[in-house]
Amino acid sequence: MTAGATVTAPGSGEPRPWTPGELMAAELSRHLHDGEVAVMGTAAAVPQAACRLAQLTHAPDFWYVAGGTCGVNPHLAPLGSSCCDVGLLRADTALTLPDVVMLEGRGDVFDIFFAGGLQIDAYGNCNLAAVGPWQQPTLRGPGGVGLPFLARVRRVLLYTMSHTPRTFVERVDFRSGPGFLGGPAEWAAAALTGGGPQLVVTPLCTMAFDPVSLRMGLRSLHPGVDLDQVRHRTGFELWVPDPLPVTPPPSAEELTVLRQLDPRGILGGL
Amino acid sequence: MTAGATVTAPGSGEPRPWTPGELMAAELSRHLHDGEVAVMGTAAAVPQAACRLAQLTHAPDFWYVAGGTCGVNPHLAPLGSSCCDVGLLRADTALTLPDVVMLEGRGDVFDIFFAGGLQIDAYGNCNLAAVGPWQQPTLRGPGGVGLPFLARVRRVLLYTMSHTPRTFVERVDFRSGPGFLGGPAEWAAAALTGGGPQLVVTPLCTMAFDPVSLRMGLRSLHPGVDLDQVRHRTGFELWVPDPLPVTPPPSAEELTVLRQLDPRGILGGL
Amino acid sequence: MARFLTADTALLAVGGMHAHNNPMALVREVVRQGRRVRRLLTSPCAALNADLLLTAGLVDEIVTSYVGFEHLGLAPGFRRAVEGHTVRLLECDEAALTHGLYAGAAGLPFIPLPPGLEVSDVPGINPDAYRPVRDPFGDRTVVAVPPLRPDLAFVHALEADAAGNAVFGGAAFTDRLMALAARRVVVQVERVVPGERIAVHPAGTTIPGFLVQAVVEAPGGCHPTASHGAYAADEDHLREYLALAREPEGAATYLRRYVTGGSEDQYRRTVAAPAGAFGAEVGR
Amino acid sequence: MARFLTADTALLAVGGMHAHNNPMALVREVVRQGRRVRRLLTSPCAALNADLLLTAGLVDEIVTSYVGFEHLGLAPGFRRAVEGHTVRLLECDEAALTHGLYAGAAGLPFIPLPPGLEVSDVPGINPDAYRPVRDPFGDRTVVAVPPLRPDLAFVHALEADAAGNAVFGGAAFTDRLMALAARRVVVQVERVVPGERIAVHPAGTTIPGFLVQAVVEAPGGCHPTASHGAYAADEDHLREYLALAREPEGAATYLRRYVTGGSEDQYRRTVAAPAGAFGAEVGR
Repeated sequence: MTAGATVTAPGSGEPRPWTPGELMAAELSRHLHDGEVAVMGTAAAVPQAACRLAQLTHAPDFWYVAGGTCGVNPHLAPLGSSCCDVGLLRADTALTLPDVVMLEGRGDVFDIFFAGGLQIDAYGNCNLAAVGPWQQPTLRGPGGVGLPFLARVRRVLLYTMSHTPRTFVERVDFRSGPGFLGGPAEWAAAALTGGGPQLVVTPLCTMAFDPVSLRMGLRSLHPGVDLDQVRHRTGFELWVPDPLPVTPPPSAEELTVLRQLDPRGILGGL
Repeated sequence: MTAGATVTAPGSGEPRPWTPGELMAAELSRHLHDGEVAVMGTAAAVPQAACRLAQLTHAPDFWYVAGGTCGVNPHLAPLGSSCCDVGLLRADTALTLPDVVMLEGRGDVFDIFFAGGLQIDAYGNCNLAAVGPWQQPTLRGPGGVGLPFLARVRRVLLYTMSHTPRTFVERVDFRSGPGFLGGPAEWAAAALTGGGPQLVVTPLCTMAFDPVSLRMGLRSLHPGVDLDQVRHRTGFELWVPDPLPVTPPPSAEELTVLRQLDPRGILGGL
Repeated sequence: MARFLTADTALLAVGGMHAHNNPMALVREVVRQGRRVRRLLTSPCAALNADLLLTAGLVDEIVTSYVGFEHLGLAPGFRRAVEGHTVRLLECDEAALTHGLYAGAAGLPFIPLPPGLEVSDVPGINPDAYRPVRDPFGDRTVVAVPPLRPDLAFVHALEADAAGNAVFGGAAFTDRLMALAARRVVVQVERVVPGERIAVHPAGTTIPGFLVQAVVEAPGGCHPTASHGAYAADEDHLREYLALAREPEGAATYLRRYVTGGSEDQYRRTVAAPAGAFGAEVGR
Repeated sequence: MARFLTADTALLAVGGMHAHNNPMALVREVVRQGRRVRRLLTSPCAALNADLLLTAGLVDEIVTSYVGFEHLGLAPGFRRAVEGHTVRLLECDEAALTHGLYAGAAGLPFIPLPPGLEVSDVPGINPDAYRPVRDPFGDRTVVAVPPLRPDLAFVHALEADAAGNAVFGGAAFTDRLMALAARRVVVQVERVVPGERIAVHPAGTTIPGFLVQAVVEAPGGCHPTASHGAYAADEDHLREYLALAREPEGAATYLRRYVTGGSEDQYRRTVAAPAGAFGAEVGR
């Protein structure tokens, strides 16, 4: 992909192009609304930045909890790499981790859960446990932590830095976190209280789910990305809308805010 | 009863006789040992004073948790009347009330639970709920709060300021907190992990439980109290050891410590 | 109040423990507006928060493990209502209330109690709440209680910011858990403060604003109970209540004199403030 | 160590979450002494605390929901042990671990999970831990997990006093709950301080000393992970570990160079201190 909009680096006069991590944070932030409450877990620099960006631009009354340390509305002063940084307690207030685990189970507190996985399948199920059979894995992943709670949240926003056929598979080898399960029939039978996955943001594109088939398809291509590239790097057939929009690049305002939050350039290093 | 040992009130030169509350605190404190952990609930000025007295005299490594506020080893600076006083957080450290409720259930944390009741029966069962049938009470009490946890503590120390036939009954009308239940057969069948009641301290005497019959009897009479008086004011037959000792009055050291803890004279007003 | 304590409020929870941190400004407003409480849930030890509603005859059912005034005496409203069968008492123990709130906050379908608690007489008189369940990890039957999910919780905190982030001034009792379990939370505070002041408090002492529907600034609003970090209980006033509320006429006198006869602002100026409910900080 | 990690320690819990507050001084000592861990329990997200024990081949079984290094990569010891079947993995989710610790601390016989969690594949591969139970309050079957009662917990805190009262310097993660649930607790701290310093911390941030068997003063003892309130993670060292531990010879090199080749005192002087694990305070 090619980087599009630029912003002037403070004190240098040189414009710096936006990075995939910055675009993804900006794109996710546009889907966050006033009054909503989001939670996220491990390796969550992108959704943390997205949440804070939303608060500082269009959604001042949006809330987010950085699971792990459990700061509520961390000020990201500055953005860090780990969800357990003590700096996440520089925040409006704080919960404890057992509190957050409780509230994830309540099912009517958190509107949004940001999630990802080693594998994400066509129905938005996530796998962080094992590639290959669980008993005989070819790759043992770290484990799914709180991903089963995806069953109880209003909407799941998926993100990954890895848009490859190894990540985007027809069916996950292990279901750590539920998407639309095996499709419409199984999804209806499960009668979960959660709303399921809504969006998938990668360095290449933004994807969504068809309301009938519940399968993943394209919502927009990021600037400079072409459709064949995405098809080539996705392990299942994606539906494609016509016309197929281009994801708006980060605006100058978005980039300015993101770079204030992220002076270490963590989003650039992803 | 007559007050025995005296202590010189600071700054006055006048000796003040000990009060029943002070005697009870001193007597209870003698049954508290280094390494033990005690918990107590509502209206607990006497056991709080007993615990702090033990720490400041013979048992510096004794621990106590003042349930309600849940200070750990409150400094009683000074002793208050309510178990929920904010001053109980002037302490070595603090827990939360949900923590204490958890640990009461663990069953291997608290060695001692101080308890009492509107009624206490011959087997040490306590009633704080209702005098008369629960459905048609002649006196509705406040309720038993955490008294069911008596089933899970190593030893229960009972205390009451009211030694009357209305308090000490053959059988409680409602079992808020278990003593030895209906006696040896029921006690054995219940196979509780707790050790049951061990001691009962009142303004008149100290009582204990027979290891075979599990019924309450006399351990010692407080100074100046005679046996008939106790029998008259107890609603069931007490066993009586021979010889029947006299409870040692508070020593000068005990009284000095108690009065430093209790400058408001709460123990004197009970 | 009309916005919060609506007709579909099946379960109202009131925070505070003994005569401490009772959200009395909110409770008095319920009495002034004469709103019925279909089911009232208390902390393990309720005091005036529940008793005033009972004295006013506004409670259909109460879920509690204790209503009383500790060293000051029995609860006159509770006694009269239970002994006279004008309230339905759903008596619980502390474990059922606390673990029930945990289950409510965590979305658990039910929660079993530690073995041994079933030997008290409480489960037997409340079979709707205490039910046997097979322990799937042991060859035994244990007793379980349902989750407690208040539709509305009234909780007192010392301070909150404009976004609803609230902080306790001393013990949080079960009030914090109550706020985590309730569908809607109204927090009564001594004062609204800038957010920076809330931000310094550690995890475990605060309620996050996203759980809070409304913050009501009510200085002295716990009077005559204590407000941790602000003022002690007014025991003279509590004794006056206990003396008056013992008889129906006295109870009517108390309600007229201190609750229904004037607004909460008047109460604040004429009762709470002269009693010293502002100013003096107590505790750590 | 011999006094605490005894042969009858069926379940050892290690605190810390991701590369933060891992009680590494205690974990390294287990490795130095070559003590086997029959069953290891971690917080919802383990890192070097578990991976070093796995790299050293000392763990028979592990109960966890995650072992990894977050943004730094996968856990080499965990991968090799699980893929090579040298450890038995009892995989759980965060809810089972956290509610399981709650049940352990509270003496609950078991604890049911929120409905819906059973659609993940986790319960199916761990049927010993996830069992169906009839909801006595609803016409349905739900999934329950057992209480977690560690025989011994290793937890890091910032400071403790001589009586064992300990205080966290930032987030307590599930470590505080772990300490409440464990039969015995050993707390590793940056420094032992006078009791007055502990006494000012509010409820909810401390572990009371009566739960603590021993306090081990280990400045820099979390290195290379972060110690909240004291120092940040040493990511260069963690990357060196990840690079070396990928292959068995590298793993042996790491263990010899940093663990078994010298005492914890030497590690402190030659590895932790030069990396800046003392002095700089970070965080709020």
